[in-house]
Amino acid sequence: MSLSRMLENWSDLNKQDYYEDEPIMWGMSIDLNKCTGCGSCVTACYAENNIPTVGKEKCGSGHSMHWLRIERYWDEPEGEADLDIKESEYPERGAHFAPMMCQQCNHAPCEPVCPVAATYHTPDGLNAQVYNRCIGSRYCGTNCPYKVRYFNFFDFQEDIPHPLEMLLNPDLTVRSKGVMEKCTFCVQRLRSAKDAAADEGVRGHVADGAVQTACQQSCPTEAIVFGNLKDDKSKVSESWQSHNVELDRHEQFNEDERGYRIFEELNVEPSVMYLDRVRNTEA
Amino acid sequence: MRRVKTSWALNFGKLLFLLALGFVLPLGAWADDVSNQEQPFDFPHARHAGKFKINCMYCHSGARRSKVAGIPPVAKCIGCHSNIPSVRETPRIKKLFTYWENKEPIPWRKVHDLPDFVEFNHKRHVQRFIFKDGRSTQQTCGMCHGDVKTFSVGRKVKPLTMGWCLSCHEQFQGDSDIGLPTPAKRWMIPAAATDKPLVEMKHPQPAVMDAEHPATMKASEIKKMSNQLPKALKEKFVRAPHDCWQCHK
Amino acid sequence: MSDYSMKNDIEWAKINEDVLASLESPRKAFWVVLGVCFALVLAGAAAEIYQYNNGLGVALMNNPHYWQTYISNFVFWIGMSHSGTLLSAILLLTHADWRKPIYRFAEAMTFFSILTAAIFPIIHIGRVWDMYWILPYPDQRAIWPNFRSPLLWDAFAITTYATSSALFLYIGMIPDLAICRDKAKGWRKKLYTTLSLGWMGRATEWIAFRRTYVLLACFLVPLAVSVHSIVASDFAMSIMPGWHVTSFPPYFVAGALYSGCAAIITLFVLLRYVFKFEAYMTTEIMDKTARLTFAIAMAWNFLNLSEYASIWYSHDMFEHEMLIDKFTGPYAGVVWSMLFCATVVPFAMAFKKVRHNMWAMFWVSLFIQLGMWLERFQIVSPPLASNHEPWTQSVVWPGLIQLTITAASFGWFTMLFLIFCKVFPSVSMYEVKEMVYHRNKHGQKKLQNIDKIKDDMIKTEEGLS
Amino acid sequence: MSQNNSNNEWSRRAFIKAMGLTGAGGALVLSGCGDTDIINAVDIEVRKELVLPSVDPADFVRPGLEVYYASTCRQCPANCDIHVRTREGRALKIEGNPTSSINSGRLCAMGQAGLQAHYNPDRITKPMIRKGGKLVEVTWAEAETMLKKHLGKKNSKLAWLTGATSGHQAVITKAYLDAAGSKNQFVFDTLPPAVGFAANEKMFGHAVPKLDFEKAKLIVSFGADFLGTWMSPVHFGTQYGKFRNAPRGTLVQIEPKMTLTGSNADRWIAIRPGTEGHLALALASLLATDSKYAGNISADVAASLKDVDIDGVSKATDVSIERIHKLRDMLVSHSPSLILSGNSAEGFEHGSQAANAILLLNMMLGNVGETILPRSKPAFPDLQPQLGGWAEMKAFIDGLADGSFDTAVVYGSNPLYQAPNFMEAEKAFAKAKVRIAFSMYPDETTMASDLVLPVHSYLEEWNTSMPAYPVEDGHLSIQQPVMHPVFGEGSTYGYGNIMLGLVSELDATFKNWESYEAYVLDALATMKPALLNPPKETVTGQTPEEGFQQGILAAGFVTIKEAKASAIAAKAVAVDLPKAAKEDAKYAYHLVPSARMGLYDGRHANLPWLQELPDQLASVVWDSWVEIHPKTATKLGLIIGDVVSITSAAGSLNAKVVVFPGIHEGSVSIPLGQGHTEYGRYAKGVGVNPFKILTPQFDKDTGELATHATKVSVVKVANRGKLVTRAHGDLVLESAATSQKGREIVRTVSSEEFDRNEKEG
Repeated sequence: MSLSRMLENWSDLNKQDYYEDEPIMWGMSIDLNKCTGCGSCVTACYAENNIPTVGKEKCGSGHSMHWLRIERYWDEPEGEADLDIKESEYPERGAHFAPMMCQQCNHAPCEPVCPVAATYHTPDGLNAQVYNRCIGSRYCGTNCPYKVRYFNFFDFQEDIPHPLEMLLNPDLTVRSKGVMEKCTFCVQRLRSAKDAAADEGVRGHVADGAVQTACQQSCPTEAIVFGNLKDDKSKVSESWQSHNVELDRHEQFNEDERGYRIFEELNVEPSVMYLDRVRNTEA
Repeated sequence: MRRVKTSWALNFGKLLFLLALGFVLPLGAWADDVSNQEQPFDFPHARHAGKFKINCMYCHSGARRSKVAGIPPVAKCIGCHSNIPSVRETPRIKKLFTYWENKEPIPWRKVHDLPDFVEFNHKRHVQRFIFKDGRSTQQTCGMCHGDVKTFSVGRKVKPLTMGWCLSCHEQFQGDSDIGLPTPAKRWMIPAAATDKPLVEMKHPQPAVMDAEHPATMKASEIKKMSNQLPKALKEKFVRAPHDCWQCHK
Repeated sequence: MSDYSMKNDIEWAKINEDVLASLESPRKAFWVVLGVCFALVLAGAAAEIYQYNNGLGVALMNNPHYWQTYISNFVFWIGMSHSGTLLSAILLLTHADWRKPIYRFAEAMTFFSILTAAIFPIIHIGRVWDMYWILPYPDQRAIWPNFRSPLLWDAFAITTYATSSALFLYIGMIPDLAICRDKAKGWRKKLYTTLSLGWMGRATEWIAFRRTYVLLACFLVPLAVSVHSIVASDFAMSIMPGWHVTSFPPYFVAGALYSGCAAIITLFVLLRYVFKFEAYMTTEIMDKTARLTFAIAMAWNFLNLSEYASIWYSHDMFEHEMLIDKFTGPYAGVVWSMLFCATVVPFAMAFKKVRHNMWAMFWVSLFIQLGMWLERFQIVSPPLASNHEPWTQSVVWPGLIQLTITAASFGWFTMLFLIFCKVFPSVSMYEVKEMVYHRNKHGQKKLQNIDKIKDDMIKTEEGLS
Repeated sequence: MSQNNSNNEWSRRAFIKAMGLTGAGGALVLSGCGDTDIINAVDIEVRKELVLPSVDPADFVRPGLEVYYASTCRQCPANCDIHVRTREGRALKIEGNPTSSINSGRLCAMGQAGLQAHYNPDRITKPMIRKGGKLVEVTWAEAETMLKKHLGKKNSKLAWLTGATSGHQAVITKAYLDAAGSKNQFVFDTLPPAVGFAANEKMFGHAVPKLDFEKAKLIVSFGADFLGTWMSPVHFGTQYGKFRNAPRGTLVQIEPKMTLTGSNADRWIAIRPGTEGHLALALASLLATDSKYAGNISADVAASLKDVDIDGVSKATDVSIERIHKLRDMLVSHSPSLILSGNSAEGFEHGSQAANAILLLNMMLGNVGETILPRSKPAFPDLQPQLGGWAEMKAFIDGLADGSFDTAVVYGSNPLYQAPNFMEAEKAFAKAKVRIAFSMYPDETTMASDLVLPVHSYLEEWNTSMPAYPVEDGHLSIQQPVMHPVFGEGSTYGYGNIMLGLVSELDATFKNWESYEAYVLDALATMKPALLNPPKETVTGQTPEEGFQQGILAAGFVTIKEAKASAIAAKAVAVDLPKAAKEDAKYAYHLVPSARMGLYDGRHANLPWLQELPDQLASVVWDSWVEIHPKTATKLGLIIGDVVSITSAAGSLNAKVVVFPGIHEGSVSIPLGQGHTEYGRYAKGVGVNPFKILTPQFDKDTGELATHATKVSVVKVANRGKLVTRAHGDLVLESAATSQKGREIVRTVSSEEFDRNEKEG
């Protein structure tokens, strides 16, 4: 923004909801009743987003780059029904899987702290990460409560053995050392969907289902639903509505419903809703 | 005493000069190279686009369909040139046919080379300016590529820097434009004011199949098209995206 | 006016001699220490080059340990820089004239610690070559940095602070540089001639000098407080448990003064010993400094404990767990050593015997500095280790690269300081003379002479206005 | 890689853009190479980059626009239908084919990683011949001469081992062997449950009956890891998704080591390995007290169920009596249900009997015809999938060992890696006079061969195949090349093409086809009348043949018309289970070699994406490990990362411990897939191979190797080594890897509440 532009629109900069009029607000819903923790989404994400594999050594030193990881826990959170397994020495209710990727917070802690504004909020509700602007201060990473930002601690893609480099997706940048990266909700797909819609003459409206994220596309059980939260008819916003989850809340008051957002009490307004894992207590 | 003061001033001056030099020298290194690139052979844009008025998109057919305008496949050159015996024996055409016969691609050098983290979508710009606004092809392409019909070999004449891109994108983005359709005035209305076909067809034109080509599209149709848009979207219709992730991802 | 045990009969010429003696050709030991420091710097440079070429991963930082000793070193050195300002500016404004023999090296220390601190963001950052993007300047991209980011404030704060403390150091040194100029030969003559800006000691010059100096001091005091508050906001503005603490700015400022005072004590003892400045850096002054340090230590401890208390009574799940992990988790050793060094050890300064024993104070100050370094480390690392997301909680200790660069920063600082000591007078000659004058005033010696000068000054001032 | 589509052969090929998929693609730059350079530090740079235009591209191939090709995934025998996204002549992403009945647009991690199998840097690019004990690269001409010398003749002592095969690949292999006069065709694939197939065949008359998960209200799975590796994981995954919709089905998993499926069960029951059949029998006997259930099986079988000692079973299985009764009650109250028998129940000497006992439950509960559905008789039996098993592998090795075969040919299988030590496969293989490997990678078997022929990846060659678990009968998947061979024309060849060449040497009728492509397309064209809804011409001016061809290639599969399946004639078989095995003092622990979604049976160990995909439950990457129950670990004084020696009667190996709650106390588990001694940079020397220490025990009815019957001893040999658990580091706060620490990351509700909510919603 040029200086004159910025001065002209100074009031706009402080507007509460700068993107109120935008037609699109991407959101997701992940049904932990259906998620099996199989990991298709993880590999699909690697394939779609040019994520490097780093090898055993660097996995061990905590340098793996999986934008989407599946967390596996063995215990219930506090205050949950213990579902009748306390007496057993086995995890008889199975494991707890949580696919964890960037939650595209609407009050994102990562955004205000970036000194060069390499991460910012897009009009369609994403936390953008502009690689070529990033200087690698890693402030966003430390400030992310989900720890889903991944820093290129090495030049992982410097010499990919031929011909493995041929599978790199030309739609997005291959990141070099010193920049932060993270889940983008497959922004290259969103971009082309929006472009396709614009070609049809409808700017800003993408029909529900016209675009899928790579993880959603691969999920065998259809646990992941993705779409436009501002479109009342979209699957994802129906899911949010039916589970009484509202975006601008830090507490949902929906005791009977399954929908919740991880760490929403931090008031970061994540765009990803999770649905409770379900177990048959009778079994 | 006086001497001492001069010495200080001099030193300070030297320092300033060095600092300034430090800023200027790298700028020199970044300065744009607009010189001609060494190409396999010189393609005469002046003849094709200038003299024969061949539509840019006849050869660069990707421009309206894809992010990438594309260099025409060798087959496309041959398609015409096998029927133009008059120039068949010129050195350039001979070279062209050598490539064709060997089934080799022509190793053109890229002239408009954006950094790899920049994505410029030709299709959106072409759709917007040529098909929706009805500007002429050469004028539209020329916004970024210069007056190609006067060139022989293509060369880079616009800076193609981020600020340069933004100079347009800012002009047509903001909320301040909403309600006062300046861009619409500026870009749409002149085209829409006339109900004539928008492209003069003095010379035979290659057949462009697209129904919404300006040659076949009238102002009334453009108006009709824009009227079909929902109101909320119509206001944004003319908005240029102003979002880093539009071009960097 | 108290006496500070300083002899009343020090001749002004003797002061000049004593101080200028410190600028004379260094002894062998000087070269050895300088060599060691330089070797450390070289090792650090090698480590940095290795890290630059291979990526920050070689320093063993990872996800979630995006930040580690580079940031804690940065905070440490910035903190260190606060003492100089404190001694010079605050004590100047409060007319505590015992500062006079010790403020010069404290100010130098300030400046060099800022220089040291400023290196760390460069080492820390992923793409150094693009670091200038942090500064707002018009460019072809037509974009600005993010004014909401505390790191940007840091950039402003540090550059401002570095500039003004350098100015403060320099301006305060001008009369002394003139003295040096008059005595020096060879390249020193040229240097001092250039730097002393033609100082002749005229009354008008003194008036302008005093005004500038006090003005700068007024400017520096709030600046120093804001600089460390801004550094504190790097943490306090985040939402990490253990960082998101409202009391961080005063806590950081107190911590900064604390570690800075300790550093002053260390250098005090060393300079006094090496340059035989016993006549100027008296035990009385040490006593004052130690009392000040003790007071700051208590303030820091209070803020530290109140931070724990506010976390404990917040009933925030994340904060609680972080605090428990701090004291019982893998970094507990660091936290407990910090508490020992920075909370227990300073109580030694409650005893006069300790305060008056130079070498005891030396060791106490070293302990405090170690404690304060550990404090910076335990601010950065344990909260990252016990962050919100249990799946990513892990422990990382700084690797060889980080430790080498940390050591190099000490080498770098010492190197600069050593060179400073040999090039510039590390004790302010004219201010010490003033002290002597003040005391001599009671002894009624040379009084008239001085009064005459004073009259002249007043007259000239009137003439000017 | 240029987008040089100049090759005439190439441009003539009928590559058809998959219909129904759109999506604007785009390249950053014009270059046909795509542009994948590392991002640049300098803002404005002037690089003299080449732009290579196509010479004469197909009209749908445009720079910057993506083209999807329909093909078939060959990463496991499930053969999902895929769409491959290509741009500028490069395959970029594999996605599920949304119209497929198998995977309906979905694809698992292994399928996604097919790209890395295709672009693997360790692929063999030139034929190799053993000269002076070493494999040296030779020209194709030389290799062809040698190939013709050995295979261009009749030879009854020729033995041919392939991995799971089907479709025209199976047909042409068989055609060649028939022409060469050899009957020694063997098929070996590690994981398809051969014992279960045999039991199904015996009881239901179909080796792979159709299973209806959606209809089932309760699934009780005895070790069938249908979400991970069992038959068709993606299909069962889609089914599972629907099964979990309201009203929500209940899943009970009974197995010694928690599999991916087990981790999703409503109740996971740890059972002593080898006693699954006993538990099933106990349940059957409890059910048999009700004539409603006893009536579903023949009287003599029902009578044999009377004398089952529930107490004894409870002791033998380590499943409490209350639990057994509860299970019985659930089976009674949830109808229809579905009882599955999987690898960990079947991998014993009495495996077939255990499978029989488990399937008997289905019969008694009346699930047959409800959730277990019949198959039609295949119209083209030659195209049917051949999944093989350990018995065939053993026959192959035994034949080589005793000299009944002199020429060994291996394609798509890696016997030297998978064969346990006791089979002495290396020795037997070395005995053959000539060893020929058709192979993509330098795996163990390939590196022990005399002639190595580099073959195309499945993204480069023509083929047809049938899925191991067809959802609709007669599903024939078509595989087409989606790009030029990665290493250039003439570096690798399709297996089919080489086989066509070989068979036409011996059988002149095959000379009609100039290439395998022509053969496959011709075969499909002749099948047209036998197809359900064959595609018609879509574009004016097309001949019906062209339209048909375009149609089938765009669809990616065809469905063969088959006679309607008759009802299942289920036949109960009396179960004869041995008494529970007695304790063995020397080898006190059961070894569970567990397959996981990812490395599968070891064939995917050279794919970095899968190596780096953390194990779903243990979260280990790039390594092998031993899972030990916390109690057992305490008993043995082990903590995570300790190195233990696992010794069976057949061998020993060292691996690091992962203390893992989801395993029976008396068992230890080692994942399959690692421990390659060859197989390229990503696999070689990583981890250990549990196949090697399996002991010689075989299923009594089918002769399959009893993979789960090995008993081992566990001895600590070293303290904590470097084990990369969880993908992001091995330096873990004590409890962090397992506990949510009270934070609401995964919340759980009961299924009652779920059903109530869903109904309201």
